[in-house]
Amino acid sequence: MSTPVVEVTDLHVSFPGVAAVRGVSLAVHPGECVAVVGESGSGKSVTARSLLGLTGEEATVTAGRLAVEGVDASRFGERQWRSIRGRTIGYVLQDALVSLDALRPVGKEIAETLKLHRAAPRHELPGRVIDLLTEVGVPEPAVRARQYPHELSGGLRQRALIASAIACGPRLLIADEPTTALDVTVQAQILRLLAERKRAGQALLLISHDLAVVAELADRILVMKDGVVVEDGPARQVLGAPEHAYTKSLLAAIPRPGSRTTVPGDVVIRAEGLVKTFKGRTAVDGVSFELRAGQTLGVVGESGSGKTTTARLVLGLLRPDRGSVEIDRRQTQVIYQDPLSSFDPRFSVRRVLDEALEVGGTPRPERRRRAVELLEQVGLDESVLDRRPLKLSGGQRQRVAIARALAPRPRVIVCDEPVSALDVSIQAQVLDLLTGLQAELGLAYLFISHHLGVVHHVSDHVLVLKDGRAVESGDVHQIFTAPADPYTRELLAAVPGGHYDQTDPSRRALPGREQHDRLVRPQVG
Amino acid sequence: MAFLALITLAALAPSLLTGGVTPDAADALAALQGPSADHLLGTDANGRDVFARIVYGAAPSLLAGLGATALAVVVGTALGLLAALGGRVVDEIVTRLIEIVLSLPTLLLALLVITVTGPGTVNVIFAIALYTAPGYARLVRAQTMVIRNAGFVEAAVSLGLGRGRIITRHVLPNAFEPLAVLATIEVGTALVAAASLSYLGLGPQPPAPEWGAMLSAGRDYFSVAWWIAVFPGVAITLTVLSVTVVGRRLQRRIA
Amino acid sequence: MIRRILTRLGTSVLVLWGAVTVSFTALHLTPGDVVDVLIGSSVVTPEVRAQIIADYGLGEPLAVQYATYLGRVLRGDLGQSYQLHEPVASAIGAQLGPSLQLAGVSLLVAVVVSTTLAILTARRRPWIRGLSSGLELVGVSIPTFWTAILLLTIFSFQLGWFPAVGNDGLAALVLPVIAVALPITTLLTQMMREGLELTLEQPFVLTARTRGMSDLGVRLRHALRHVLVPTVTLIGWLVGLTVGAMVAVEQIFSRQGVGQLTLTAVGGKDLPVVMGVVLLTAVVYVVVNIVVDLLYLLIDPRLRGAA
Amino acid sequence: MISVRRFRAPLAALLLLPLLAACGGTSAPEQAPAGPPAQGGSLVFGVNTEPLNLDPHASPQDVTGLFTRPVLDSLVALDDKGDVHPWLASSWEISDDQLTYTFKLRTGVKFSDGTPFDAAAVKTNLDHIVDPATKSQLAAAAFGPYEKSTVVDPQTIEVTFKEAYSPFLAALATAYFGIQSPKQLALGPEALAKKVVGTGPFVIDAYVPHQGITYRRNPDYDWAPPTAKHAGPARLERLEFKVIVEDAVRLGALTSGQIDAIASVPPVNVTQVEANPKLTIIRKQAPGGNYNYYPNNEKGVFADQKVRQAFRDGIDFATVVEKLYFGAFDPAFSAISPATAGYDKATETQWRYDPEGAARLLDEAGWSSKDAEGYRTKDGRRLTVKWPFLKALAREQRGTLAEQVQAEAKKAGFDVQFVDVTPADFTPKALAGDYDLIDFSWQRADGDALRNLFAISNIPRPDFFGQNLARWHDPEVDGWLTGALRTTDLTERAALYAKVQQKANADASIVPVYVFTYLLGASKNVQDVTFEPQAFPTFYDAWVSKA
Repeated sequence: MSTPVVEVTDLHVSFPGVAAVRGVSLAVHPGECVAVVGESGSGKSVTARSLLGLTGEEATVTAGRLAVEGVDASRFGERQWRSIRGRTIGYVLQDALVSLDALRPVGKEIAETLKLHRAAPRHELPGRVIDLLTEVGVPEPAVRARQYPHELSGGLRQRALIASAIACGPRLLIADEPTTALDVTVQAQILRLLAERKRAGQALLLISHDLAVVAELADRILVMKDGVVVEDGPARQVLGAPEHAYTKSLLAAIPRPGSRTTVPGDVVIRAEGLVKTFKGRTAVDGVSFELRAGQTLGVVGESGSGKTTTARLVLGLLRPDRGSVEIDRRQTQVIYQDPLSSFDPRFSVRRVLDEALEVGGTPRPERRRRAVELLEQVGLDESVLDRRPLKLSGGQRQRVAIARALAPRPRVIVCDEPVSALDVSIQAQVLDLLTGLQAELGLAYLFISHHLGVVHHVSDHVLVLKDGRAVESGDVHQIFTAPADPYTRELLAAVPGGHYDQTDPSRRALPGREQHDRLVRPQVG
Repeated sequence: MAFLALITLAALAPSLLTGGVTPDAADALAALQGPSADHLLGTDANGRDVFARIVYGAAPSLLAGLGATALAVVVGTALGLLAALGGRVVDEIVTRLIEIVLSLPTLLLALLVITVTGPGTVNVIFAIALYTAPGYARLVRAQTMVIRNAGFVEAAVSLGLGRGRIITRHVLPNAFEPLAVLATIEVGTALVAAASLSYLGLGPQPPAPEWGAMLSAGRDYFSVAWWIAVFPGVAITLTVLSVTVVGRRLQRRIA
Repeated sequence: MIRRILTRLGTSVLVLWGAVTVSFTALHLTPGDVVDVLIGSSVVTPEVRAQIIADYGLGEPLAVQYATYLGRVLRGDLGQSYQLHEPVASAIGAQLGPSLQLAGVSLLVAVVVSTTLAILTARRRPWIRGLSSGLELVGVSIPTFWTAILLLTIFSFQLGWFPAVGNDGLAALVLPVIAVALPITTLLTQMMREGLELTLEQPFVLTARTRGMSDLGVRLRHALRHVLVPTVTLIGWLVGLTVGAMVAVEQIFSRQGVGQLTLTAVGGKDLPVVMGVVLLTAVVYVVVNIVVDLLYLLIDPRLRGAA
Repeated sequence: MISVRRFRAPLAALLLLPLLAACGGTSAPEQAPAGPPAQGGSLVFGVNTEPLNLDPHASPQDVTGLFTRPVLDSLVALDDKGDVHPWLASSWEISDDQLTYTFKLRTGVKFSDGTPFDAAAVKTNLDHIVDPATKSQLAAAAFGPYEKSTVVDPQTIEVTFKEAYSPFLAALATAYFGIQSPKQLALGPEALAKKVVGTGPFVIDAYVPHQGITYRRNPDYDWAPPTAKHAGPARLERLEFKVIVEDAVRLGALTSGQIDAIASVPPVNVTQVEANPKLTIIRKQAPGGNYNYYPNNEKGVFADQKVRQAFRDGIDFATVVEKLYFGAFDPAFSAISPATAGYDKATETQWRYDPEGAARLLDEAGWSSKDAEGYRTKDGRRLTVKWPFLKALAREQRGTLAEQVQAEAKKAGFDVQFVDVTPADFTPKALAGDYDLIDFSWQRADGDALRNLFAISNIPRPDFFGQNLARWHDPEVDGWLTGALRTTDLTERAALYAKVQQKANADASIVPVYVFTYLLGASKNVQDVTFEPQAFPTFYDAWVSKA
């Protein structure tokens, strides 16, 4: 067997007060793709950074063996590490908008790697940059090289970031959440690009929170939780026959089409021919839909498709240029993607709920009792009452947001990307909570998301938006199994971890939820 | 912190600290004596006890810093809110007004104010407030505009809260927090500014034991009686230092 | 873009006009007849008194004086000093050079020193940061006139390294520059360090490190530029503060300069000179702000789109 | 004089009108012999203030005299004793009716710009002073009832007055009547404000506002007055005045050897300078009005003579002055200083510190009860003295002195309150008589200074700023003062001035405080710095020994 590009055994990384990584071992061979999967705080990124000696001054790193191309790196000084970084190991971070220096043209960023390692004479740099951009599939490379990150689309930016990482032809490319901030179709493109690199013999270390993303690419998968590798094995085995309960729960948490049986009530929202233009750009262009009590209408689309503008029009936060919305706004509440920013930072949970109850007309003496009741409804303990949202976990915050939305006893809740910011397991819990509440209280949801799986899981009807227009709408199963519009087909094809097969939903690369029991229950507190 | 407590005590009940020595007991026979058991920090050219004067000077000195800052905060907040919430025209007028005041150098502005109103503590407060207020106004305006678009304000709107309640319950308190931090830090700056005005002969009138005036008067005696100027200087520096440290802590707690 | 520039110029003119009007009004609200202040306690013959009133148009109603003044300013004539026996423009012109030199060198020194300090201390061990921020606080809390006297006592009178007074040569510039630059440096250092610390947490910094760049390299090549926008804003604001500090420094070091001129003019109610200085500083303010705006565009390409 | 340190405004004018008189100032510089005078070299003199206008014909500032004296000669010279000597005028005659002065001019004199000095030049100068366009704020007023001057021949000029005006020759000796080149005068006020050209021993090299002035020697100079210690060109090659406003800095520049001499050593530092083996203090008592407090005789609490006297006698001014100024300044006993012609030594025993007497006087005046704070009251009103004090302009630690006096006055039962004033709003208050007490000093080398201080016509009124700020309205005193103007007999004048001084003390119309003494700090290498009678230093004889 060939020498691994990197090899580490029994890696421990600790920061003052926290043991971030405990006893991780991994090796990446040329042409191999190893994926490390885990939720936030699992230690996967720290593991990746320790392979570059970039854990920071405060970290204490120990390892049984730490070797780069067979050379012991455990005693490397800063100077030796620098010669490894970018030349032997390239590193790609998520979200190129912030991972590329916003104040420099992308061409300079790419050339920087070459310059630092003196990999090319100065006069050859512009040519090499263009070659690299071409290699990662950037059209018009000469033009793009002179542009700034904010002038490029998300996909091109991510390609440029990859180009800067592979500029010196590193033996190993570490990709840390390379597609997380991207739209699903772009994500598919980037994954294809990485697959090409792998076919070209590049060793890949893929870091992700999303099993689905790594499913196609990885030869070997490590699942991490709380700094420990809980499962390690060939991809097929980890995905097909997971041994550890946590791996199973991760797989189970991947949203699957639900088998919904809801009874449509009267119409609670009727939008007709909505048009909204911002400074000459049409954000929403003739969107019409209807939502009935007790049902969920999913609105899907990529960024810039007009999802959020539609929601704001429905809520009356914006006035439509044309068209109309019939809705009883007193009976409508909202849940946002980022619950934290939707809370006044000075307010405790009690005051947040108190205010909502006040709006709903609950008399002062009853509010405390109602607040505790609401918290119970969303699976929280009354001990959170006096805490500030800042001190709560992401899942708890979204539960508080749901409790707040429930306080005035609404009939409709507009959910704007309510689970996008959450880890997969938490995401599943919140979705379950929402569907449970719907059944219990007969709520109607206008559910906005870019995530097709999530929408498929919770919706009765779907509205697919592209560039402000509704390209397709109708029954959820109808659309997900037999999409009529090419764009809808493209979207579905781009979903990682397997294709939505138009004919046979059972032929998926990943096991569906039917095969696994739900292991995760809503947590309390 | 302990120093702040001491200063507060000095400002509120100076006689407790000096044991009955008064700040204006001039005694030409005891002039310019160095620090000793009788006069802890020495005496000035009039034979007055420097320690007593520093202690009694705490109130007027702090008054200048606090008063100017308070006035500036009030005026600045009012203007900032007016600009942010009063509509385009009002915003434009207030913004220009702020720019006009900012376009005059601080000291010239103070000179103008004091030429118009005459020297004295109250006028110094007024002068310093005038040139610090635009800073607060800008901050409040910017802050209010940010908060107006913050998620929690939108959440409050969708919740169905009225405009007035949103402003008083959400916008104002949140806009005020960074302002409070800036203000604490600026108290020190105002103190230093008051001292500088005293140096130019525009500060409080004798025999008021104001630190800036003492520092300024003491420089004439620096080579023969360093204590007259050094101790008020130390008092100013320590006060500014402790006020700023408190401000910084406040800032960290909020951030 | 052109529209933007025009609006900008329009509001600038508005600011200038406002500054002139505000100070004109303020100065005329001052108690005391201008002619009395001009004559002061001198004993003058009635003919001389009449001559002074006629020469400076002091007999006219205030509105007429204001209109006359505005009219002259529009023609580029700042008028004649009451006291200095020369046109305001030449009086200010003669003092402008040394002041600009002091202000310019001080700002430059402040920027260089604070940049260096910020780069060296940002995200370093707590005691380094503590020491630096402690010194900065002391720097902020010492009045400039006091710094100036201390500097003189130590470096000129005791050690004899630098001359105490005057405008001649580089040596005479050292102490005044330190006195003026000290408060600016401390403010700038604090702000730049905070900015750098925020920037150094950004992902692109990590990215640059993964390419093999050194820590110092990242600070210099990447992070520094990101701190420039707030720094430039602060410098624009500091210009006003610098002018203030310079009044005391020019006096103590007996330097030529606009600060001295202003002090004399305000005290002697030499209105044309005061108005001239007001106009000058307002112009400086406007110009600095326009330069700051342009610098924003130069520094941050993201802002160019908004233009 | 309401003097100026920082705001060098006209308000700060120092009036000096020396007149020929018997006894002159006091101490001449006491210096150790330092061998024969050296030729060449340079001297740097640090001054505390600077002129706004270099033209002495127009400017009211004493410092203008200091700055132009090296360049300008006068027609006559006044010596330390008050005698008048020839200078640019070789002789003169006064007509019997005292209305016409005929001057014979010296020959062979040239202005430094090459213009010859003649009677026409003198006429141009005298007419320039009284021309309203000059806006003279001092010299014209000091010219009195000047009528005209007539060129008799190139070396003879005749000056005519409308009425007798005996202070003329002394005024003519001052730098304010310095003779300037007609060519330079023709350039107009703006040019004159920056450069004056005369016949003096030095020529202005460069004048930089806020910085100072440099002079170079005039090699052709050969017409020094007999009052000088030598003849021919000045000994110094180069002379420089550096403006250093800040006291501590000026002193530091001297002690660290960066400059050779400084004006106005702060009294507190006098001992320190004297203790320095390399330095010395050169003293010169200033003539004219002492630094006095002027109670408002016209209205308010001080309209009552008993209250004025109680204020004067109830405060130990002599001790306070002695302590605060470390003996650098003498306590004053008369309105004018001992260095003034016509000073009456008898005033020194005329009054003394007498707290019991003061208390008795206040009882008699009806201020017999005391309030809780110990202040005297009358009909429930407190004995309050309002004192507009120009802190911004106070020099010589007068602020400190005032604070001390405030504290002492409290012991005597007076509530002295300082009124915040700026230079700008001081004037209207002074003109309107809106004060109880005002302080100033007034330098002038002659007993005629008393006329400035006490003549009824010099009581300030809305359109006239006179020096009679005590607002002492006494026709008898006015009579004595006018009498003194009409006679040139020194003994007779001295007798009249003595009457004025004694009556002022008896009436307690003013409160003498201290005698201003010029304190010049210098390196011991600096030799032969002399003083003009009005107590500012001259450098024609000066030289620097190489120690």
